[in-house]
Amino acid sequence: MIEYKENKEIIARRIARIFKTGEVVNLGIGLPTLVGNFVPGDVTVILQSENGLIGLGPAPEAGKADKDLTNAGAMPVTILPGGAFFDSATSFSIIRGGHVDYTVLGVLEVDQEGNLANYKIPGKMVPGMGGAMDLTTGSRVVIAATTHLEKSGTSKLKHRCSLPLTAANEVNIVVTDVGYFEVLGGRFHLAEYFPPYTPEWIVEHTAADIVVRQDCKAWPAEDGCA
Amino acid sequence: MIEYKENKEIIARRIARIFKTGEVVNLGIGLPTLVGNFVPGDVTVILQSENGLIGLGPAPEAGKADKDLTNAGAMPVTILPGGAFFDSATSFSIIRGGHVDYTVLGVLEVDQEGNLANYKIPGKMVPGMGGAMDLTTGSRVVIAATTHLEKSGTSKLKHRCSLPLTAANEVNIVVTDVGYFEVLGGRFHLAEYFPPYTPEWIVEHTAADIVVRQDCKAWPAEDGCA
Amino acid sequence: MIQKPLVSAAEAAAMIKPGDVVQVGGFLDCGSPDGIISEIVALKDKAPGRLCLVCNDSGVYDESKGRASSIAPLIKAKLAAKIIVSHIGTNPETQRQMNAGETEVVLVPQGTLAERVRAAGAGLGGILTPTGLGTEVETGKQKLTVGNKVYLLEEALPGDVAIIKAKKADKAGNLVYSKTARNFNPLMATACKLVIAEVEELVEIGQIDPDQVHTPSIFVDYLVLSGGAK
Amino acid sequence: MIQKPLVSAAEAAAMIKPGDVVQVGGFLDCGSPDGIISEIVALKDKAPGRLCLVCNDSGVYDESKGRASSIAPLIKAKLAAKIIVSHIGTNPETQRQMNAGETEVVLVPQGTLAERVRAAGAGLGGILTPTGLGTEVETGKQKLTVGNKVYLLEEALPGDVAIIKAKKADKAGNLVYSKTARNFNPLMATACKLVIAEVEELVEIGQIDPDQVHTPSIFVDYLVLSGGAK
Repeated sequence: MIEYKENKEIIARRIARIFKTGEVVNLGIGLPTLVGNFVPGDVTVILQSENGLIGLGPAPEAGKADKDLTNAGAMPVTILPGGAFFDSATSFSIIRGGHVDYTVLGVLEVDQEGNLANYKIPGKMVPGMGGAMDLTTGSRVVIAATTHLEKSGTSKLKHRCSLPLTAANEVNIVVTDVGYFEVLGGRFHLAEYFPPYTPEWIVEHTAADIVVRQDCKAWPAEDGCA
Repeated sequence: MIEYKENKEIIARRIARIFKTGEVVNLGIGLPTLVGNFVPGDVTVILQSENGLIGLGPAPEAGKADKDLTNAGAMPVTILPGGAFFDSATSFSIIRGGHVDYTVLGVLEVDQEGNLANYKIPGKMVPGMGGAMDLTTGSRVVIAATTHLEKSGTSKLKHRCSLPLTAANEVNIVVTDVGYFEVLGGRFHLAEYFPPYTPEWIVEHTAADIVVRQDCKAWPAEDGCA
Repeated sequence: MIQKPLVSAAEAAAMIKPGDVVQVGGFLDCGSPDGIISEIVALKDKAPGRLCLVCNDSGVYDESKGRASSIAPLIKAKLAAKIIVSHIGTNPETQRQMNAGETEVVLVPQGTLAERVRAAGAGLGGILTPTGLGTEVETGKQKLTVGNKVYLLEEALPGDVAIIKAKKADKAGNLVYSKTARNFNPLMATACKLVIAEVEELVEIGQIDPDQVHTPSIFVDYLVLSGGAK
Repeated sequence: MIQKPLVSAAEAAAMIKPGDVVQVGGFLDCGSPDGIISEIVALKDKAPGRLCLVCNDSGVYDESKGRASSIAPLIKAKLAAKIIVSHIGTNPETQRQMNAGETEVVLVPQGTLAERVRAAGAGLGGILTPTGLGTEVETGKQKLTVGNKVYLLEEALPGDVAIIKAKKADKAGNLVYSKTARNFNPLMATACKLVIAEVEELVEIGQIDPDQVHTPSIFVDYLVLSGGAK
């Protein structure tokens, strides 16, 4: 029997393999931010941060933080040579105008229609949507990054979101700690499973309709290739 | 008998007296450009040029023209210390957003409803509106600068424009070479007459309804004060 | 160019009137006019009544660490009757006031907020954006189709007063921002009747390259030097 | 940052396809990509078919002085099937072609043209502007009321190719413009699928202050050096 154990790192590792050199990526706050740590050394992605910069670099060395240079989560960051700063209207022109290839977001719920909820639990918690609605509308590919199950054991992948939506029919890819899904035609299509989880386990533990693709395979591959 | 003789300089001189220090002014191509030469030395106006600068300075010295620094009429200009350059969207944000106090435009026709035509004579000549429609819409005060009569003797001030409009009900002040008019309630109100012309002559030679204001006076004043 | 008046943060704070819509620059901890904000809070007793605040977010507020950035001190002091922001997740006091019915909170997608402020500054009535379609954001808004795509009509959002933060100003009021402290500041500078810029450094007219001005001087009415010196 | 390909003006010209909507930066004589424009004209025989040109104006054309700036050489060479501009008063050849029915001319108020191009780049469907109300410009357009004011709905104007001019680029494609040669160039850089920037000076990555970039590199696909050197 397979026991579920939350594993954020594998989510970040797998997402980091999606990008190709030259592509523009926006990483949301929290789990998505981890993705930046796992982009392969031979791939150069361009990170955009909606608070007003492109060419996001690593965190500054201790004591070198600049009060005027943060990411959208208020963490001190750096800018790479060739980066640029801009105001919020330009930042969202970049986003809404289709100049961002990928946006990676955390979710409260994501469903098989590509709907995503992550900004509001009515009466309980209302962080607000920040830039997430523009990012999901404007980015070429929307990637939801989430642990597969709640601590309670409930599936985060749903037939239909019950919370207020951040994005309607915008999610293209969902990566959890058990597999890699594409959202197509109102179904989650399982493209990769992450052992020890199996396609059967995933279908059983997901509260949504899943198509297991014919070419569905294990990741990382059994020969160790990632 | 008074004989009409075109006098562009008095138009420019009178308009130049309207502005107060700190006000932002856009001067159109042609006759309006002359206004810049007659602003009194103790008044500092800020000139905006819709092709992308504020703080327009005088023409450069001979041989000092910069190919990258022109006004909206493609003439070489300079920029004053404290001026700024910007793109065309920002330039018209300044204009449409209400940050220009006065726009001065030449006209083909101007009428007592405050309509102005200056971009098109159908079938004959179509220069285009350029920035004039935004300038008349956005500026706090729209000043039409025009000789009073055509070479043919026809009044440029009309009951109703017959040409396609550049601006509908936007003109506030008309200065010709015979007098200074305010446009109010569907009438031209003559505030000043420029001798040798008299209010009577002006009423007789204008194809529009004119109210001669009770306080209408000669300009320059007879004691020579301008 | 004309010089702009240099006033103290307290004098700037006193210019805000009861009920004003006040747009405040900044993004979480970064790029807010903290000196002016402190003085508005200090006015508390003769405070400008309750305001409508427009800001990217409601700041970072962490009582245990004594941390309160951006408009968080104004919210803590209960000076906001209404706030229009994209995010309140880092300020639990905003959420408390909202749930208690003490403060009205309007959540606007960040890019829509930026465009609505910009539209006000640009003399536009509004913009058509796809953002928010199919979500609660579309409630009560007009939908329009352009070229087979559906958009929401989002209206311009003007303000009475903008309090913004820049790195540097010349005495005419031309502004230059620093890094990500730019954010909403240049947009708000265009959208309000009265614009007060708090700056860290004041230089002579002519010392900023006109190609590198971020906010041209005509948008700015008053200057305040950060740190209290007038 | 990734380097952007440096191509010759002729190679850039050859990227334009028949029927493309081509947005061309510049304002009269100032700030157009003249090197690329020359090469499009030089392609004449195997020319890219007739284009739809979007530009502030149709350039300055004075046959007696051999003067032809901005898109005037393209119009002279009859490469424009349609032009969308705010002004044609300095190019009598445009007017002749228009009157002869050879070329379609759409006149758009300059500020509306700027906003329509910007809206395309910003992913907006359009904007509401008061400009043109009560004039022929409003013909066939939707009117909308916001806060008791009437506005025209003006739709976004995207393009296939932008050919723009900047003073300086770094090898990543970050652009800096010079003085009034900026005009429509940064707007068009955002609004087209393919963006080619002709620049006078090319510097290494890292040599442009990120606070002073006018057009961030991600908008730019190809660089051309003015004067022909590749």
